[in-house]
Amino acid sequence: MAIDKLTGENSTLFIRSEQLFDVARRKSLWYMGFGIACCAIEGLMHASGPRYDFDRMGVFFRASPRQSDVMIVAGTVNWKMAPVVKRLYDEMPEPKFVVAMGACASTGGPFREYPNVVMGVDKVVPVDVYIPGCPPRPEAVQYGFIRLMDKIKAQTEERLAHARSDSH
Amino acid sequence: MNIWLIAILRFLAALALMLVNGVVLIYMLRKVLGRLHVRLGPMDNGPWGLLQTPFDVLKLLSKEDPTPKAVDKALFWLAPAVVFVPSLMAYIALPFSNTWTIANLPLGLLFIFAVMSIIPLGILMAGWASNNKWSLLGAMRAVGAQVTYEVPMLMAALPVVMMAGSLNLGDIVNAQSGTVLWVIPNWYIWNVPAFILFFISGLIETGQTPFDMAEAESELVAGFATEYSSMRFGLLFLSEFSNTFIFAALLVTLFFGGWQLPWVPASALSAIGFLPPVLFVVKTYIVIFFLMVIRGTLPRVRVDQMLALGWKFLLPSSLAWLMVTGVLIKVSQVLAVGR
Amino acid sequence: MHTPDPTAISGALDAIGVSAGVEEVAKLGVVCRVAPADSRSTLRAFKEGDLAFGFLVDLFGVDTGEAVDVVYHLRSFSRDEDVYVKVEHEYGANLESMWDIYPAGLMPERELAEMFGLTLSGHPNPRRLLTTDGCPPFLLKGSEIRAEDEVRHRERQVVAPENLERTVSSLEPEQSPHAAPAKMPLQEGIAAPSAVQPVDLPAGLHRAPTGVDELQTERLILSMGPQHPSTHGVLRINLEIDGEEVIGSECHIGYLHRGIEKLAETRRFTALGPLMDRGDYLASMHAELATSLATEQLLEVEVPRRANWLRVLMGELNRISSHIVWYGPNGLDAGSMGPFLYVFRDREYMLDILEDITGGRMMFNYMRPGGVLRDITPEADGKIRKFLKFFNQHIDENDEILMGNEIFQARMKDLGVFSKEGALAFGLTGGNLRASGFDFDVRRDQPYAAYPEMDFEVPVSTDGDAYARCRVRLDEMRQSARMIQQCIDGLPEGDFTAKVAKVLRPPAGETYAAVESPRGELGVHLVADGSDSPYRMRYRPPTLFALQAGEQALPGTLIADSVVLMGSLDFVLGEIDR
Amino acid sequence: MSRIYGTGILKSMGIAFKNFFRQPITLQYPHEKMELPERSRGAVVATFDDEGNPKCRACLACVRACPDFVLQMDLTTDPETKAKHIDEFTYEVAACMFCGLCVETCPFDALAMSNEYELSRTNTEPLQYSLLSDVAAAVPPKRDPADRPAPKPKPPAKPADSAEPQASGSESEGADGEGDSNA
Repeated sequence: MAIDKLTGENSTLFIRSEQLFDVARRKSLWYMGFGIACCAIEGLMHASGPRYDFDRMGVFFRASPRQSDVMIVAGTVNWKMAPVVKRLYDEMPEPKFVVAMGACASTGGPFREYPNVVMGVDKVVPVDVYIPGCPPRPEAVQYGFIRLMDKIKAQTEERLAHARSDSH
Repeated sequence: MNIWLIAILRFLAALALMLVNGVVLIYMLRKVLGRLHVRLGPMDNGPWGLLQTPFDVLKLLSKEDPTPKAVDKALFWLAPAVVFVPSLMAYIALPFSNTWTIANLPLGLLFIFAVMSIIPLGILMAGWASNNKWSLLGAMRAVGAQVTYEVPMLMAALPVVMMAGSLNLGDIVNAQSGTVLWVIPNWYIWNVPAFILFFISGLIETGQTPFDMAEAESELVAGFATEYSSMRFGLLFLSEFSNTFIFAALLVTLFFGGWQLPWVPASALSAIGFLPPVLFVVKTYIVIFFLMVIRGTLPRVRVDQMLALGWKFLLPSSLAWLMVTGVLIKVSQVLAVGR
Repeated sequence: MHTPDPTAISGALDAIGVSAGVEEVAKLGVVCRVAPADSRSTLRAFKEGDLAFGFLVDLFGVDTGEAVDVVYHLRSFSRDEDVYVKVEHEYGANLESMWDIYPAGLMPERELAEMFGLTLSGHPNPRRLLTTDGCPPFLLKGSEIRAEDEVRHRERQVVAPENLERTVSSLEPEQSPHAAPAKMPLQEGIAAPSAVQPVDLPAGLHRAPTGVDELQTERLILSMGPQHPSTHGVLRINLEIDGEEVIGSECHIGYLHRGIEKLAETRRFTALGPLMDRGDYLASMHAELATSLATEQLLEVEVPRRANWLRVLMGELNRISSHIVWYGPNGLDAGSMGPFLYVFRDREYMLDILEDITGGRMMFNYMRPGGVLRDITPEADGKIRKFLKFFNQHIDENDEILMGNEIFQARMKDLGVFSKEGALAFGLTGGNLRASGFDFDVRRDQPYAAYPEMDFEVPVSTDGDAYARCRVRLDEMRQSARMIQQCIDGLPEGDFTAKVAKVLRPPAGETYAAVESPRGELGVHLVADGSDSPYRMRYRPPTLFALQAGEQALPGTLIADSVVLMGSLDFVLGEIDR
Repeated sequence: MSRIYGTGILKSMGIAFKNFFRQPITLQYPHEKMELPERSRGAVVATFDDEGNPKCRACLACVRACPDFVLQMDLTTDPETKAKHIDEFTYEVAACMFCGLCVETCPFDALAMSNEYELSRTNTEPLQYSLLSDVAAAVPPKRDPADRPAPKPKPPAKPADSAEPQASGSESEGADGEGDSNA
């Protein structure tokens, strides 16, 4: 961030601003719905539907990968789809996260015996949170997002602890 | 204080007004759309989700801003500015009250239309420079729509100017004071065809549903803003909302009597210094609320249907209505002189 | 469904000098075996001759150990008869394309050639349909699936970079994947939307001088790719556009090919249910019902009356929830967010009911050969009555908010018009066919479960455009609500499942069972060899035929239209790619 | 048009406006949780009898019934007493499709579907966990010979050719009666 050029790596201003940006990063996760199969109906449509309403948590649907922070892989990834997943992941701007939603995206699920299916999307892109379920309930997806928010917080804390330890 | 300092202070006031407006409008949109769709809208971040938009803006600030390799760098970098600055400049002429305008321009209305016509240029630059088929299509649509509807929008505003007798927005508002037949406020909304024509062409001009072809999520991925990320996308997003505010403010000024309350004499209002601007903004937000109800319900019109609507219906009828109003005013003047 | 008499068929075939073995197979119907050389003349005789089998229900392959049996399942609606023409091809032989006789076979032929290692000739677009280069023919008995220890130790799988660059090349290699979309042969006959026709100029004005018309505009190949907000799943449409107008279109599918048919050959008969759920994941109840019906026909198990009534009740609940997931996003494609959320509000209550009875929200595993898994709970009974009360009020509201809206009508009216012949030629079934004026509904014409005891009308419209398809499906939702009311009131007593063994081993045989799923006739062609898993299970996807009809209807529309047209055909990629 | 052109649009906006005043049905998930119906299928859990030891008799019926190899049991059988000791009964939750087939085929009700759906894990946590680890398998209760049911009367001699479908004959097969495992 430009701020650390001004005030050096471990000044309180840098740490405070990093914490502020971390809270902002957690509280406004825009997801690029990558609805492949049945999980898309449950995880993207119902979760942003009237009863479970992702908008409450600041999670918002953006169609283009350029404007999204989280990629929800909702469905089975097979060999024809893997290059598309990889390319979309590369197109997303940097603080990006991947949520592997459902059994098929986490480990290949009910179709992992078939040679054309990739056994888990973590073979193609680094995954942050796995959500078991086939399809997981919308609450399970929201619980997955809460776990993702905690993970982002933990990452920033660990980075700042590293910065603080340098300063002493 | 010398002239330069005042100019900078007024500019900062306009910028602050625009940013605050953008933040409040984005929050209001998500809340109104939520309530319209039987759900809650932002709740978890801050009390009733009030901190949601600040968090969004902060996140957009902190995101990486990739410039794709195959992009025309200069235009790609300049486009958000060319879209953002005109909608900022349009704030200058808005009549918050007799004394509270940032600059009381004698040709306020003309200035706003002139400034608003630069935006399609910015959108074209954004769409074409990002070397993406989707944004090219979005940009072509936006230019096709907004250039077409400059003319009917202006023609629909002219009857009001003729009735008020001046292009200065402050005078237009003052001309609407008083009441007709003791009960009905003397607003220009009663000139209903002008209102309808102005409203429809204004919707197309600012890219509101049902005419949001430029940024049609369901067809062109994210319209002309497909390749933009982080704060550049923030600028485009913000300018779209400030266009809505300007359009609603114009509606209120031209047809709903600016900062005046229906049965309260203007002098009593301006006695309390800060009341007129507050009234003006509240009335604009009520109009924006109705725009949001439209945004949450109506489907999108196809591009060729919209252009057909523009050239075959809006333009001829707004010209015809301009003539009819002229005749009516002449007739009423002759009657007034006769009595 | 009567069975055609074999003597008439063998007589007609002898008339044209084709030696065919016509026999009556138990539980299936009349099978006519023909040599590959005269398969074309046989099919032409079946279609144009007095036999009048004008409808290709399905076209698929069965690997019989020493050769590939290509099965043409034909149907004559006038006489309500089915016939199966089986043509035996050697491994790796050449499959001659019959698209000029039955255009419905355009995509199934490509899939069959690719899955059974045959080469395709005479086809306008002989490309791989579902898999990428380097994939072996999966449905042959020889090709292996992953063994148990490879599946259990996931970390051993390593993704080689070249695996990520697999292309989809043609079955004849020279056509590059990024070439312009192949010209579909049947553009003219199918769709002529008037919206884009050059309007006739008023009198006195004549067209601009000819020089202006030869305006050379550069064509753009736009890939409405697997990740697009409104392709309803992972469908890639390669559009060739001139400005906003679509000139050529080609659908690339296979991004969700999970090998349901191949995995079914290793699953037990009870485990087929969960596998078939994930095919058409919006109407899983119907997919399960089709498999159970096929297994019951083989086992000759008699399903008790209460189980049949429960099957109708759950099927109709699932039909409404499936139409809802079509109606919401179709409104979203046209641009209006409102109806999408109002309609999903009703779907939330339906999923509560389904979860209360079956335990799952979308994947039920509820219908078993012999009946259903569990009985209806009293709370579910109360919930259904409460749901019906406000659903009837909401359905009129949701109908009015979108269908009554002039903008939506202007967007949907005379878009993607299918004539009755065009729809039949392309093998459309269900709502898409009834919107084009042909009144065929599996629930009424080939009744199964308790539908004979239900009283319901089948909505039909005649103008065949996108608006008619929406109108037909909305009326279907109202009919389903009526049927649910009848089911709840008249649920008969009795047990909810027949006595069936834990591990089913149906006797060797072959059968076909069809069900009216929300998207059309969903059929399961089951070949059993006496072991506890099916020898071959063919899953007839009604939406594959809708997709190829949509692909033909796209040229001539605008981009905004193409999105809404494909939405109105209501297809689900899980079922198309299987 | 039977109605004037614009009324459809105004009517649809009226309906939307009516919905504006309806009570939103949102369930604020982390704060309010929906209580699920009793049959709802969540994660698979082992069941225990009242003394607290598992009902599972390590008969591997569930491991064979699961179509996706989600369950895995490592057994050690004591050669002379034939007593089975379950070392590790791992359940790969991220691959399970929650279909309930294992719970149905288990003859001793040793498995059950809980209503647990909050199973998300970050990439540092393992995707499978063990249901039962290092515990003795339950032993079938000793049946004293007295109350063994009288042997069923021999069914009358069936005509030789009626190939009575094998399926409808044996429905109460015990778990060990299963023949080949189709893995």
